[in-house]
Amino acid sequence: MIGFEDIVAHYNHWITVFLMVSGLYIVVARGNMVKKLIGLSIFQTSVYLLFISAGKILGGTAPIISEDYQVYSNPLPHVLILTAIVVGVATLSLGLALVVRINEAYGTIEEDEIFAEDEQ
Amino acid sequence: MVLLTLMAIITIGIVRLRNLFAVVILGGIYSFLMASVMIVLDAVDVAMTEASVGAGISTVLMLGTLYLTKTEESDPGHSPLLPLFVAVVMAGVLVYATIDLPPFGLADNPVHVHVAPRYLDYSIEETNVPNVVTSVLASYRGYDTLGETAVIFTAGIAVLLLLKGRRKLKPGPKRKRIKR
Amino acid sequence: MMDTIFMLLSGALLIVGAFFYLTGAIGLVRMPDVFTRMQASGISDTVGVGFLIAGMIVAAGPTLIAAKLAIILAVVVFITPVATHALAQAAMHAGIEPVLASPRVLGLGAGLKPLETKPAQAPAKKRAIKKKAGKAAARPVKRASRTKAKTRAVAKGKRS
Amino acid sequence: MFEIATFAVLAALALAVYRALSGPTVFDRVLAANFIGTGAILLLALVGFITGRPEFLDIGILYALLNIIGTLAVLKFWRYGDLSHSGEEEG
Repeated sequence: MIGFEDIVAHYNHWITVFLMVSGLYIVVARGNMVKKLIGLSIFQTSVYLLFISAGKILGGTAPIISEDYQVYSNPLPHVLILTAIVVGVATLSLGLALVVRINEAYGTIEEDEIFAEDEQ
Repeated sequence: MVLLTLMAIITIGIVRLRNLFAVVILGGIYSFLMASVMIVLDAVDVAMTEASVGAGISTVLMLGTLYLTKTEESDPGHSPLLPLFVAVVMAGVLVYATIDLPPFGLADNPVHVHVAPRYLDYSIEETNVPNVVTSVLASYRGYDTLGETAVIFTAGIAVLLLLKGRRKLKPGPKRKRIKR
Repeated sequence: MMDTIFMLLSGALLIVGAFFYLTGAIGLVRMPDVFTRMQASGISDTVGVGFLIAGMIVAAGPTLIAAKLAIILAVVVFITPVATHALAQAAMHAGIEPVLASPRVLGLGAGLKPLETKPAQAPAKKRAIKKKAGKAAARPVKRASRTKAKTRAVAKGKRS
Repeated sequence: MFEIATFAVLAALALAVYRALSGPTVFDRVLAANFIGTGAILLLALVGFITGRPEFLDIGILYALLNIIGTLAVLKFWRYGDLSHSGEEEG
């Protein structure tokens, strides 16, 4: 049986799963390209959450060295996620530029209409 | 926990809304909440970056794109049942996988025993930077950061190339929207 | 002795600030339209934030932290009115009718939730003279005028 | 005391999220976003005091500035349909 401790121990993970699946759902089910990109960024954000919650130590503090504190959270996931965030915004801007170009070529940003136009 | 629940609610809103403009605003709110969660989880640097990137740059880029395209999403022509099914199955698999993960926040989790203590112990001595995140990012893993910068540079060039042809196609006084 | 006084003072300030902040948030949910909601969030952004940050300053004592908190307070106090003003201007520009300006507000028309607080009378009357009476319920008006504003904006964008 | 204030701010954030989700117009959502930005600043400061390390308030200043930038960008977009409009026509 799932007790309260189990819920606390895995709540972050479950929210991560929920966010990830929502992002996946948006990317798969929605035809609008801007919406797809937003779904993609939600997916990315869930990965950030997973890493950061792995790095947290209860009772610890932020990894800035000082004499007053002994326990620090793990700095390594923070570094990796910083890189991931910056790469994420690069991807996002590139995708948005592509959306702008697609809108010029086809006059729409809906997937179905683009397919219909291709078949003609 | 409350913040995380709020984030989940916001996500449901993002899934359901059709007006892309409102979705972009909700994305900004989502980024602020995410940054608060990261503050609570002790990742202050990440929170700062997430707030400025998510709530600042992303919002502005999305708005620029919406200006150049349109702000309403049309009704999807096909049924959402299959993607929903895929998503639910995926969620089941992932939740099953989380049971085996170590519990949240214990000091003897496998993540914390291997590399991080080395950085924490020797950072002051070797780099003289009190902020360990900075020292790892810029010193221990400097090549990583160099590669990251290369990625941003490439993306910026690609965006400029994509949008430059556009200006020739349609000559007009409009400036390019994506500012890097 | 002094520490106890400071602790009590900061606790009192914090609780007062929290109360006002929550009040503003409740107003944000309960108020009937954008303009009144702006006014409700104004309570949070001035009194609520002010008291909360004052409580934290008292708790922090005369340190660098207090200076940073004061800077945050100044930034919030100067910036929120600008944002709210821009918001109100944009909302008026988009053609949203203030609920208080519509004649339905006294009869509590079909599309409106009952008001929690008493509506301010003077601006309502002034606007009601300006706008013709007999507007339809809030929603369709908003929709139509918003699309109008959008086409206007697009035309303007083409022109400029 | 800090805990009580934190709970109040969290409850206020929840209410603002409700408004952002159900807000009938875009402006309600923008207002809620602004409110949540302010709430994030307060939460940052309060959490700093609770964990006994209130040194990260610089980030709060950053949040405040981002808040205004985001709000004004959205509103300018909505009003002029363009982010690079100088706003000369009608103030």
